[in-house]
Amino acid sequence: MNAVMAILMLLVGAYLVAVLEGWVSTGRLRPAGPITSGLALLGRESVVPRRPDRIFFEVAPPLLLVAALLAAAVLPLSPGLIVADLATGALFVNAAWVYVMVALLMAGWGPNGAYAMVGGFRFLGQTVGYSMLIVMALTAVAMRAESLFTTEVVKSQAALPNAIYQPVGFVLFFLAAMAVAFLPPLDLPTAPGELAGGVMAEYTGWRLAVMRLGRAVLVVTLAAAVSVFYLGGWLGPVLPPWAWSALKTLLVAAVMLLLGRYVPRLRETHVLEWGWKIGIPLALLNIFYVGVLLLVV
Amino acid sequence: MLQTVFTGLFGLAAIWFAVVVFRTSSMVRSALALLFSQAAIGAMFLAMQTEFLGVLQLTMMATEMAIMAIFMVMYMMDPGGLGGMDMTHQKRASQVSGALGGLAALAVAFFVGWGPIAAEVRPGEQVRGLGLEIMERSMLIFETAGVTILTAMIAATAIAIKRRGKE
Amino acid sequence: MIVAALIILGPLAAAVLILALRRLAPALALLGAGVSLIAALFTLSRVANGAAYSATLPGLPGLPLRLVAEPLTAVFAALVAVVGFFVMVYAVGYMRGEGGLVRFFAGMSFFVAAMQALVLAGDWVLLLAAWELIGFSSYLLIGFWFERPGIAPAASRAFLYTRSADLGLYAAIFVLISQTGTSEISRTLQAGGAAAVAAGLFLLLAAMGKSAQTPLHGWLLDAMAGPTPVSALLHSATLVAAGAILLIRAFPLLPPAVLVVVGVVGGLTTLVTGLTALAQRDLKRLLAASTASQYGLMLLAIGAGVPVAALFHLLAHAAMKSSLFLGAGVFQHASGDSTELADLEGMGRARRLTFLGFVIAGLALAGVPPLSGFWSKDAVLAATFVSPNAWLLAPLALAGTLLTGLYVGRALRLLWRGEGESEPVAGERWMGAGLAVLVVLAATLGLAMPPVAGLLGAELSEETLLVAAVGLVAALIGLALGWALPTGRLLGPVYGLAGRGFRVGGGFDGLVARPALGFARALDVFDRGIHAGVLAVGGFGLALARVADTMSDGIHAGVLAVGSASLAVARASRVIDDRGIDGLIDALVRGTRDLGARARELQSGLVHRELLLAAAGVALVFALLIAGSVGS
Amino acid sequence: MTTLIVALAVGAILFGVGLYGALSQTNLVMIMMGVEVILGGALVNLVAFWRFLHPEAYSGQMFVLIVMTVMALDMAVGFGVATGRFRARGSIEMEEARDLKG
Repeated sequence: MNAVMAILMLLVGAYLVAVLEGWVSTGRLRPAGPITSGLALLGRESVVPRRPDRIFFEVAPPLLLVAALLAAAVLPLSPGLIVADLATGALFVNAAWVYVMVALLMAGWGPNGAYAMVGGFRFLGQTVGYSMLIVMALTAVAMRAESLFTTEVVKSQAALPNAIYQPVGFVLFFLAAMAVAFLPPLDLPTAPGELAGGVMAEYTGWRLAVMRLGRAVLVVTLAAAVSVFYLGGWLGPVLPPWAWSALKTLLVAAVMLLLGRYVPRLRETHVLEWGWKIGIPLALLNIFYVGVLLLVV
Repeated sequence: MLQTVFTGLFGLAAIWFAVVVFRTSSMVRSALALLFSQAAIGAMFLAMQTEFLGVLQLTMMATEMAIMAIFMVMYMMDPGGLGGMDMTHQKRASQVSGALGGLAALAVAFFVGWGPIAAEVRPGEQVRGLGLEIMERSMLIFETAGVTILTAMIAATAIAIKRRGKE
Repeated sequence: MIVAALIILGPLAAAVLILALRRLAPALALLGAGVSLIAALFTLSRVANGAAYSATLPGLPGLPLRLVAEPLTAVFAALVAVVGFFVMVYAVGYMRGEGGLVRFFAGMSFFVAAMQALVLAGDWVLLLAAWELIGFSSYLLIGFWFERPGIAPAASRAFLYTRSADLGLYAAIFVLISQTGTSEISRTLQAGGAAAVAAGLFLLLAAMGKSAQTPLHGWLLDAMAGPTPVSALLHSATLVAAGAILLIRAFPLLPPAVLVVVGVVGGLTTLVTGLTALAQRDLKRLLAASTASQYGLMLLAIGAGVPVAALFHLLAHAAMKSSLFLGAGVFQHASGDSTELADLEGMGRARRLTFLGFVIAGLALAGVPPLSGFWSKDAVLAATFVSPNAWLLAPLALAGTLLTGLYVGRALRLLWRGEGESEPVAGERWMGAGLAVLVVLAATLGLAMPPVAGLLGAELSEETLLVAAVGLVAALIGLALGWALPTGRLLGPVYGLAGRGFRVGGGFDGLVARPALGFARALDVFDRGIHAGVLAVGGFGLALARVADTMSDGIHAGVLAVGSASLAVARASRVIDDRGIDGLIDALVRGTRDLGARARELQSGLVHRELLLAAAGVALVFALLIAGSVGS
Repeated sequence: MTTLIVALAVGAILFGVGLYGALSQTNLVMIMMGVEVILGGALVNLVAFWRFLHPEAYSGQMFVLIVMTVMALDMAVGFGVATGRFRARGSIEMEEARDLKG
């Protein structure tokens, strides 16, 4: 029951995200856009390029979707509404996101195309740096909650959400989440301008549809993670818990998408350099800062 | 019972992927096969109720092996395996020693009396227990490991970096 | 206890900071030495009020890192800190305008830190580590001007000589730990019986190497190649003192049989190196030989069973010898970087203030009242006169005193006579400040002796007017003769031999041959049982005593006897070198090379081949383990 | 009991496969993969021992962590060496590594 509810919510969220993304990138609000384009994709021929690595080519899109779904499984919508309340929830989310990288690597190598391969390898470099940031930011969060249970993390923010308690960690996590979801301005693996779609360049038809769906779900899970870890998840007055979760998640997703509309795409070197040289030291400082807050104050 | 089945299934997957690592001629495939082999090992951990280590194994090995794939592509003569080159040598010796080593370990696994089996572990306490272990009794070991990693990072960078003044 | 730890950590931090920052080296070194000095004096005052500390590394009580602040170690620490600080002050001036300041001051600070660790160590393992560290840092400092010819070999020689003698310390610690089951110094000192004899002899070997006792004194003269502040530090309070300090600390362990040997070695050294000092043509080498001679006197006192006298002489000697060296450094700069006595002629006239300090320290060394050397030497003499072996030790001590007077008189005469010209000296103020304080200490340290004795709770030997008078007369005769007569007349036929420092077997070859010989001899001793060995040593001492007896008939004859004896020893050792030992070593070398060639073939560079070998090796180990467990 | 045996058997077979791989492959990165498989087998054994024999002693899990560290180190240093070698010789084939001999 829980699982069905969660998947339903996710799909609704993904749909809304897709609408938002269309609006952000084209400027026209088309509530039925995802349905029409999805149907169109299913109707089109799904071309397989010459001499592909067939296994990778076929497995990559579902793996992307599955990884995103797995990450969603440990994020609570409300106190009771969680698919798997794992003792290592906060670490598990990250494990799931790492498989997004694996999926994109496969998608990049599989179709035997230059743009796709460049995109896949770019994403590898990007995620290695930024999943590090995610883990480090989550360390500080788990320190405050004294637990890796995602539900405990939410409960620990009853007095003050983490976004205010540890603003540095919040900003870092937010940006790292955008990098993991390859949202513009960090959409280097797909980079429509220079790589002509990158990892998605060689995919057509229903495979592309699955991939887009997976990406939308991924954005939703990341937004949900931001809301759970930093914005107090289901906590909030008046409205029922699930509504708060949904509201916060959608809000975060909207902000993420909007940022991409106004910021130009970054250079690969800059992305890596800032991640390693600025982000990671800051994340370490954040851990130290939270430690001081917890032990001294 | 269910635990045994799951452990066995994931174990079979781990072995299957490990064999694929050395059977395929595409280097990226072989790196990703290793990835899935290690991921299957992580899943075995989960099946054996060792939650934290399982998740850690899943995370770490995925990153590690993906990086390995990039290095394979960079340094191999034929990363796609399209030329069908034979990349093995001293075949007979390797087969014999691999088989002997595996059989010896199997024999140990089957013929040693392992003593009483612990019935239950509570996953919820593991994270806490491991944390206390790390921060109290094994702290020195853990710190040593940390320093060792740092040293290895610096050493590896120093080896790999381009010499100043050359070229 | 934190304060006591600061004694070590101050200079250590200074060394690290200097290396890290690479600037402000002199200031940082001074700061480190200053912190160490304050901490040492503070600790001394606390200990004087009856406190005694012992501390291990917090958190890891199992590790053998223990510091002990008890009266004895606190006095030593204060000594090292005082000398270290003022030498550092002097060095700021001395090194002005030299390159490599970072290396120099980092080395000096590290040297002081290592020495303090050795002094304060409460555990044999820590002591051993510090012992090696001072050897290493002295190697670095002696070889400071490594680009100049002859310096690098001198540094290596000093290092290798002391290193080979260090084997004695390893052996001694091994014996002690295996005997008592603990590495805590204070508890191992209660060992007795054959273990104490063996450990004592090994400790003596280690101390002989570090304190440059005959026949291992050759390196000390070469070690003069380093900068003068290094020599001052080396000779007064650190490297060379380590040997004497080791024996003083281990005194409760030493049984009478070993004490006799200690005394004989000390006496012999006093004579041999005293004569060497007389024949030197270089001021710093003269002072170096005199250092070995004075440490011989300390060993005499220990051998007589009164370590407190040795301690006093160590303290007084530290002040005197460091001021002598610092004065020599001033002369060296003033004469255009030469320490040849011929170049220094008349330098005393040109730089009267420095010469005054030099004279005071020199007279103190010779034992003229009321300077500190008189009191300490008097204590040593008194100790030898009342010891059970007075007939053996007292004449040696007297001869040492006489020789001290002789070479001090000679040095003063050479510096005073003749017309010298002085160049302006850079950094004179710093040098003067360091020198002045140490000279004052050299003059007045005699006053500190009763309180120190009270602090250590030790009894000095009964003072007798006779002993004091005899000592004073010997010193004055020596001074007068040294001032009046040229050395060639004094020494006669042994002059040339003494000039070369009575090297046995000659140079580096001896380095290889001597340990091998010594090892063979030690094995032999073990074969026959330790008791017999001790007896043999005793017999050797007796024979020496007879030589000493005849010596009192007339210095001239005695000196001649010693000279011809050492000539004979030298000849014999060279013959042994050429035939037996060389052949043995050759065979060893050939065997090792063959083995290496075989092993090299395995090392093909093919990683897969080596992995296969490794797998086979592991399999073999497992097979052996299984076979072993099945068999048992 | 069965689960323990199953896990140990998996570990043993992984060890055999990894040993074969490390010995038979011609280039450095593939040899490293063999070593990783061997270590993976070791990990399975360690976790099985911890879970079924001494779940109360967390030093077992600690050991697993250390082995994982070793795997990461193996990777880091191995890639460093591979990069250095590739720069110097243009190849990481071990058959061509006779110049490494001592």
